[in-house]
Amino acid sequence: MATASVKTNLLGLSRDEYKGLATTLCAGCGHNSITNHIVKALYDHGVNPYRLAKMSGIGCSSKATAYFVERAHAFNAVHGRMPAVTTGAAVADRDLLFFGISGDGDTASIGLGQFCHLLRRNVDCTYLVENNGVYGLTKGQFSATADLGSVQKKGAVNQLETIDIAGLAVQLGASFVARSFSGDGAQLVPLLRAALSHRGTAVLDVISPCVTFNDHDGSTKSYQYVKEHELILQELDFIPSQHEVEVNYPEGSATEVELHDGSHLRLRKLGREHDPRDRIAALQVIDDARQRGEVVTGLLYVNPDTADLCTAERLPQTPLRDLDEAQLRLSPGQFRELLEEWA
Amino acid sequence: MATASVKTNLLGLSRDEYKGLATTLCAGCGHNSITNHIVKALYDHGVNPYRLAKMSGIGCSSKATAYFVERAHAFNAVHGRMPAVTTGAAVADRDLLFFGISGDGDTASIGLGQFCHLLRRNVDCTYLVENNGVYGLTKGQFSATADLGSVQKKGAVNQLETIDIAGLAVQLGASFVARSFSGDGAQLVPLLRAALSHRGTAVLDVISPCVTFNDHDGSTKSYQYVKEHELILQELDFIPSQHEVEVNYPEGSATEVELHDGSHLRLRKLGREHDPRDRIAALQVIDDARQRGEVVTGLLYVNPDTADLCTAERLPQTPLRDLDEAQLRLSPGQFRELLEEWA
Amino acid sequence: MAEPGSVDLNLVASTVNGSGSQSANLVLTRALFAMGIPVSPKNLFPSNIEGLPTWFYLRANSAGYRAGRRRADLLVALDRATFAEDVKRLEPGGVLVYEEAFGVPEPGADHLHLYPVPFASLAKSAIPDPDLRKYLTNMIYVGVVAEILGIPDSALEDALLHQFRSKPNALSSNRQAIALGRDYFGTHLTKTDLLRVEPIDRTSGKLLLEGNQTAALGALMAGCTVLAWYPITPSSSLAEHLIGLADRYRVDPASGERRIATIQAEDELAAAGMVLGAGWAGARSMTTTSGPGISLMAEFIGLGYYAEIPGVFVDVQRVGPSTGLPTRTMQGDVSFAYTLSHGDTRHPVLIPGTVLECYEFMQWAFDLAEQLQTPIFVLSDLDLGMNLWMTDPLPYPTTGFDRGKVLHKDELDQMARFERYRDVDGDGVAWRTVPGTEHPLAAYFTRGSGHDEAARYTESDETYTRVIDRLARKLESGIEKLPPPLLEGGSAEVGIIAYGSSDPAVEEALDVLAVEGVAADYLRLRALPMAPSVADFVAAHERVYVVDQNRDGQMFQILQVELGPLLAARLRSVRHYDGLPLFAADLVDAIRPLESTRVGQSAVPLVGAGH
Amino acid sequence: MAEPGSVDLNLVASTVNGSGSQSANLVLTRALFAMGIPVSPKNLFPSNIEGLPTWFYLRANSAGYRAGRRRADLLVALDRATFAEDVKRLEPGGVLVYEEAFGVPEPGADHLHLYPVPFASLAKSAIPDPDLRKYLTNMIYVGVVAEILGIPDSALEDALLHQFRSKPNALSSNRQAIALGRDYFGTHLTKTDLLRVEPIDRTSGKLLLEGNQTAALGALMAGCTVLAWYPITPSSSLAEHLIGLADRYRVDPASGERRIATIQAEDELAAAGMVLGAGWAGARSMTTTSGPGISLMAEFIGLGYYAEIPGVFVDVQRVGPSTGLPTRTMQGDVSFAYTLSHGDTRHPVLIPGTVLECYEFMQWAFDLAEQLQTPIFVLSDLDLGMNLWMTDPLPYPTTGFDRGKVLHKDELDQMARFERYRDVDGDGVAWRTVPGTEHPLAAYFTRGSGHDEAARYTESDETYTRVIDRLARKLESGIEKLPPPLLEGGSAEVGIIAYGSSDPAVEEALDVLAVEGVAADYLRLRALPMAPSVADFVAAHERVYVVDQNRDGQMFQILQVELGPLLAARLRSVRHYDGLPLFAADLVDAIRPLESTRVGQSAVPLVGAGH
Ligand SMILES: Cc1ncc(C[n+]2csc(CCOP(=O)(O)OP(=O)(O)O)c2C)c(N)n1
Ligand SMILES: Cc1ncc(C[n+]2csc(CCOP(=O)(O)OP(=O)(O)O)c2C)c(N)n1
Ligand code: SF4
Ligand code: SF4
Ligand SMILES: [Mg+2]
Ligand SMILES: [Mg+2]
Repeated sequence: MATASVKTNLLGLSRDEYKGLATTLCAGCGHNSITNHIVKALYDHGVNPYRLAKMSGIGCSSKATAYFVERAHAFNAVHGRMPAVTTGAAVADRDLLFFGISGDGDTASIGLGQFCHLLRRNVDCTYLVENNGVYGLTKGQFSATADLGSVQKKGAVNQLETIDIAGLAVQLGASFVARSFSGDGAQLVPLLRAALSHRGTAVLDVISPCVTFNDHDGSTKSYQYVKEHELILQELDFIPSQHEVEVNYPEGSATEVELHDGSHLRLRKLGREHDPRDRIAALQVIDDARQRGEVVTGLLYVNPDTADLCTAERLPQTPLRDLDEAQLRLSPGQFRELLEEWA
Repeated sequence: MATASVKTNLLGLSRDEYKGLATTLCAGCGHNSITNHIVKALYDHGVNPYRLAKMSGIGCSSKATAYFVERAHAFNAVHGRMPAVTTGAAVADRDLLFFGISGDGDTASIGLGQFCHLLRRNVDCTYLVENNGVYGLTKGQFSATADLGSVQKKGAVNQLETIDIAGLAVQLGASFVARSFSGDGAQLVPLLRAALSHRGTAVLDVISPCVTFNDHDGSTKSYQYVKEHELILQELDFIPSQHEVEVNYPEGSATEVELHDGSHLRLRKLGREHDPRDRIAALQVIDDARQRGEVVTGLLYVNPDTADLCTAERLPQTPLRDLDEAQLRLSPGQFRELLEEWA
Repeated sequence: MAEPGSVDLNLVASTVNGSGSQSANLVLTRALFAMGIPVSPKNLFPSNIEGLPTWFYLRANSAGYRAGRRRADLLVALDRATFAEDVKRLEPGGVLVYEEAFGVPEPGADHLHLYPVPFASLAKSAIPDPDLRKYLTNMIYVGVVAEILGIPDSALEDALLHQFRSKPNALSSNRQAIALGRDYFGTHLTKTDLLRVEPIDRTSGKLLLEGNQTAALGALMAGCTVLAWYPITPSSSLAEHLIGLADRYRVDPASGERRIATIQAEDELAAAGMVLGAGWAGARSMTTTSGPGISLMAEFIGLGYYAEIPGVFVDVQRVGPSTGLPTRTMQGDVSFAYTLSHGDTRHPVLIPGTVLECYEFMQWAFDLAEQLQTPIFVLSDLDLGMNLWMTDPLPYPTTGFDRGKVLHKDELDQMARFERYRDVDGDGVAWRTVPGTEHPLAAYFTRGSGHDEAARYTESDETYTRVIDRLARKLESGIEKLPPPLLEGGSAEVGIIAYGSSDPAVEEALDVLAVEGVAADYLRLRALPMAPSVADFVAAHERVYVVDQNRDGQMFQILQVELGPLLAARLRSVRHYDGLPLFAADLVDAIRPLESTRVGQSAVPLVGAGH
Repeated sequence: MAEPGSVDLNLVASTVNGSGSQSANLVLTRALFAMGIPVSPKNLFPSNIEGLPTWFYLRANSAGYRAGRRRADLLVALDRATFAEDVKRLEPGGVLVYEEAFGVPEPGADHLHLYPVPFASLAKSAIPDPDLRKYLTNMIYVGVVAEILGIPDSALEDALLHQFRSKPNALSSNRQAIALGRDYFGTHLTKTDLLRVEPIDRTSGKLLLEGNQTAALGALMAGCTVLAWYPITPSSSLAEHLIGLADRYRVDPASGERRIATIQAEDELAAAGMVLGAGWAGARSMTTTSGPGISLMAEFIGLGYYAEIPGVFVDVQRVGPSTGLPTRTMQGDVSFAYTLSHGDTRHPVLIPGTVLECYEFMQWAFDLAEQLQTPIFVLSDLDLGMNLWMTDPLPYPTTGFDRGKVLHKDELDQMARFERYRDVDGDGVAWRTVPGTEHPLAAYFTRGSGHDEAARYTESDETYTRVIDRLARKLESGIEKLPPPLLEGGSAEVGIIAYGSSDPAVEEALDVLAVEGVAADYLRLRALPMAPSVADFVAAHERVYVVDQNRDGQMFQILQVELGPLLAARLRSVRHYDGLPLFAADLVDAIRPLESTRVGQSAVPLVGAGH
């Protein structure tokens, strides 16, 4: 049969089963490319659609959760408040795999406070920012990640310092911080899989050009600009531990990070050495690139050994919603005892 | 006459005229010591009480604006929202000298987003955080600056990473970031005067023990702890440019920063070299100290050459409120012209 | 159609958003306008940037009715996705212009006048560049419609010149596209319908303007010097219009100094705080937002109320709750805004009903904010704010700013003492100073916690009560300063109370009902709290229909409380809440049955979409 | 005092906060309680940590009246700052115990029984350690009062044992301090007053509990597994009680696992989001806050309403607007919470009136949230939540949790299709699934924007209206599930409607009015929207007084709207809003004149502090 020939992943699911509704975003929007990379990463990683929870805020970017894994629950929160909703859901059911998508306005403007506190709590989720430096859905105003001096389609010039989401995340002690570019699947897919394997908040700051309002000279988030200035910091070779894969990469110059699920992430240094376990080095490399007007991409920082919120709160493995009266109420004896104490 | 003998500053005002209402804070509260240092700094600096605007949020710390310069206007905003109110007031009248006092809960918990955006806009004000790691006014719950592992009076242990206000400010590109300790007037007063002279947002993260809820072992904000672990990074010698003062400090090992008002700030290095114009170095020194469980104090970073919000917005020197119909309305001619265009 | 030149045409063009159909729609609008025919265009657009269905409604009515109509006399169908549904929107015997490639519409369309046009292939052959082609295809429909309705080239030329005045080199290509459509119809199709427009003279001296545009000019003329805002549909364009005007009229050519601060805040909560900070410092400050922003401003509005800080808060309403339908219209925030924030609060609310009032009420609002020292709401909506409306020219202000009770150094010199919250004049409004006032008496402490007349902190029960009672008195005494209700007619048995963008539909409905024998008077509310004359109006009518564009009859409820039980008994609620602008027929259909069979229940939910 | 043992004593102790007077006050309270005398203590404390005036009100009433009284029979004055003012709070002929060093009180006090006591010097001589001394000085007053009232040592001993059960080594020093006071009075003063208490048996089996404490236990017994909160007076202690209980009863001794997540959020806005996230994921989640927090939650509550997400939102009300008086009580958030958020919204509101109901209603609320799939408000207040109240023991729950309409894998196996927002049962409540449900039909998309029955995004006018109408129906059909109003009496001409912490004052006022010849029936509202029986009650009474602890008569207004004009005409508004708890006299003084001279205006603002 035809179906017999359909390729499937280790869960026996075809790649199509990781697709979602047709996109309603602009043709050529960077967000659409990211969606495709997400589909591939989730498929390759063999994520169970039923355990996936797709979280987002409000914006063109936040619509993207509708465009992959239609069979997963999704929560489109209010603008900038996805972190709080995700935190609540994450403690309610630590079994779920939370995949959050936000925009730069959603994260760095209205949502900045919640974003910082999500990192502080190290909520176990992937937090992907589709970063285009503008408010796409409201037609192109600057966001807080718009670079100083970049020119808006309508002609206005941004007067304010940009907020570097990756740098901020590293400074706040996030346990996984990477940056990539929507057009660079070869880099983004492995980063996504590494994020999926990470326990704690994995921040992916993905430059994602808004072709309608931000893809013009002057914008430092446009295809042109990024392609010209992008600087590949590392390539990633991700080895899932489920099955051994022979890969022939040159030995020696490799830093190997062991993720909590036992899978290994091996980083190949390009051009210069970067140790992704060195916070200050990460800040330095971001800063240096910025000084040169470059965008540094790759895995900037990772600490596989942090406790996520559920661990810190010592929550049971059973989802809290599944606990019953016997597990949640005082026994009649305890109850009587307590009231006597209170008497 | 007796009055003749009263010492006055260059405005001819006595120090008493910089005092406020009697404090209603706990006896021994670090916040009270800070108030005294503020009084001295404003007096020494010769600040005009009528041009001073005292801003704050909500908390024991935020009450402090009532305890100095009674003749200055004050705005006690809602909890965590002093930055927005200050931003609005600052553009309305760039002639005013804004002095903001907040708490760690007010700034790093509920107010974190606004705090970050205040820095991003580089609003011209002094922003002093009276940092005690707890919510004093609501009786001692942990704030976001409570250190990992510190123990609450009620016995709970903080499970979360602390937010380092100074480090965060440096990372976000704040133009003036210093840290001090409420008990260290010798250091704080000069820092305050440097902040008053700085154009742009000057962040002062002042460790200020809460004697009632946080001054016990386990807390890293207590007098004991700080006194034991404090590490003086620099001493400050502040020279107002109004009149030359002979000071005999050893030459050579000094870094001199020129502030926008022409006054000079000379930093004396102690123990190690720190260049307060080097952002990464500032992050490094904060991080190093933290690693050693120490609190680093002093002027961590300063960039005297940034444009504050009013400059970036190219606002006139005249307070906006003083502009009249002639300056604000279209002329009848322009009006007619515009309507014709619209026709 | 009765007398010569009389027109009542409702055209609907169904296209895809982001395809540039906007300019085609505008050219058509302006062409009819140039012929002297009153027009009111409306865009029903999706909350999306490109590729989804969008509808353009164009009402051309020689009697000057400004409301839309639900059903189309002429439908231009260029979006295959909605073709079948759109055809159902046609009046029986209506005219259908459609992309030939869609094929003959479903059975049931045979009673229509069908004009299939091969837009795509026409464009393909004539316009090589694909982007330009996608865009110009819409212009072709303008030509077709012009030919059908008999719109002269002169009118189209006027429209084109206006539309492309800033990019003249786009003129010829658009002109050609229109010609293409005209010629195709002329050569390949024969007119079977009776639709026709003729030049009349009912638009001279009039303008076509958007409420957000006129409100922006109003703010500028009101001397607004601080705008703090956060982008949100449908209010963004108000801020952007104001910024555009400021760039042009508030910048000193010599120094480059800007006599206004326009701050894009990080969110609405911060925007509200900036407005209060600026108002406290004495500047005329405002923000503009929509429903979700109002929710986020709740805490700050309470501070503004209790600490008595001026500020103007514009809410260009859209469909709630929550994110709702961001690109549809509703009057859903009336009761929420009126008593926004926890505790006992109440805020003056101005409700413009025309683009002219959008301009006037912004100026009114800035005066009121400083007169009453409190946050003032201006409640507009998407229909009023984002659509073009025919209007008389905006008048140049005849008076200066009223800055309210502010004490300066020289006045303080004359005073023994100053107390910020002392009601010295008996109108509930105390005098204030601004920071920076060089006088020992000037300073006071502003706070949202308990305070006495001298602005000192207090928890005293007596003082708290005294202050909060004064705030209630202040608002009472302020009512006479608010825009009074407008009254039409006077002797009928039936009354209609409406507000805001319901006005056009009510005006038209009054005529229809009159023809049907139901005479009704009309009171248009323009502010809350309510003026005494509202009670008089209700007292003078047996049955009063209160028109709300929301589900819960919010104004109906407010009236019930403020009028008291006796008069409340005369009120009937008419509700429209499907996100579409209010149509006259919706009102007529709701009121007719109740008036024919004099059975007045107290609520008539009106599912607009239902018919 | 009539029959033997009958007591009606109102004691006021005026001290400085942070001085440890709390435990002295509690020992006195418990001692009277141990004598079998019903007590209701109230703290009037400042929004400050140390050094400001604080008052302790203790009503001891053998008839069981729980409301406070404004004036004191016995005043203990230990704060010089407020001495003069405090003396004015004494009933004529009252008893004044005061620090001798303050000197004889102002003229006007001569009609009082004066007992000067040198507290400071007594303490100084007896207690060397200064900190301990400051603290124990308060205990000395307990001894003095015990001697005056004739409280036996046995009762004091019971109280001491209860108070210091966790720190027994503090017992003796406190015991000595009390003895010190007793002895001083015995040896240096002679009793001239007639105040006296005798043991009766009216407290056996009763408990003294705070509303926040019983609400916390209610939440625990309701199976709350997620608490997200932000500290704010007067709601913090509810969260802290719950955390304390959880530490004790939700931790697995073996694994150390905690069967509840208690997250201190960064603010209330985030707390609300966490509650919705957890509710969406199927957990029983709650937050607790006060006015300012409610304002910050406005946007999320609208999302919860429109996306239909369960969650319990407790508002322990304090005095607004804005920061207001954080440590004073009010019912100021009723109308704001009821329709919180922009657009058309309406939320079930539970209003407990006793500490027992605080316990019960929390359990009720968690069931309702999941039954109706919407945010549920529980409106308590500072008076109810932070003061001790005498109550019957709390009953152990007799039923299990009602988790509402949730579909699991096995049920989905039986179904052809699942649509999240389809009203299959006709009660307006649709079925939901939770994320993690292993079934191809389970997933759906949750959003605050327009959606159809299948949870698909839509901007359709018809669909929008259908969904929003169902939400209104859902709430209607939910009314029968809410706590019904409680009715007392039934045949009188006059009715009183009150809610929440007004109950004790109303109960007492009813008796007083009855004695004065004004018979009145009493309906206590316990939830919104209102049950049909409220209309019946109003219909059955000529005049109905609606008691609000807020300035604007918020419940009075809601009743006007929900009852309709005919019944609304019978309503009169009685308002108390000075931040003090409601006293019976305030009601009697407000209603008496209206009933004697049958002139019923429709609003009787009642400046509590005024008399
Ligand atoms: C409270 C609130 N304020 C404003 C808006 C309007 N709004 C919708 S999306 C958006 C910004 C989106 O920008 P971003 O997050 O960068 O996403 P993008 O569209 O660029 O992908 C705004 C301001 C809203 N929905 N809610
Ligand atoms: C919106 C809001 N939430 C909560 C509170 C209650 N509250 C008052 S002060 C405070 C925290 C104060 O902590 P911090 O800022 O560190 O000041 P400190 O008292 O420690 O000096 C809180 C939570 C409030 N006033 N407003
Ligand atoms: S507007 Fe920009 S961000 Fe939004 S869909 Fe289009 S291209 Fe993407
Ligand atoms: S509680 Fe702590 S922070 Fe507040 S006044 Fe007392 S010592 Fe200071
Ligand atoms: Mg963006
Ligand atoms: Mg603090």
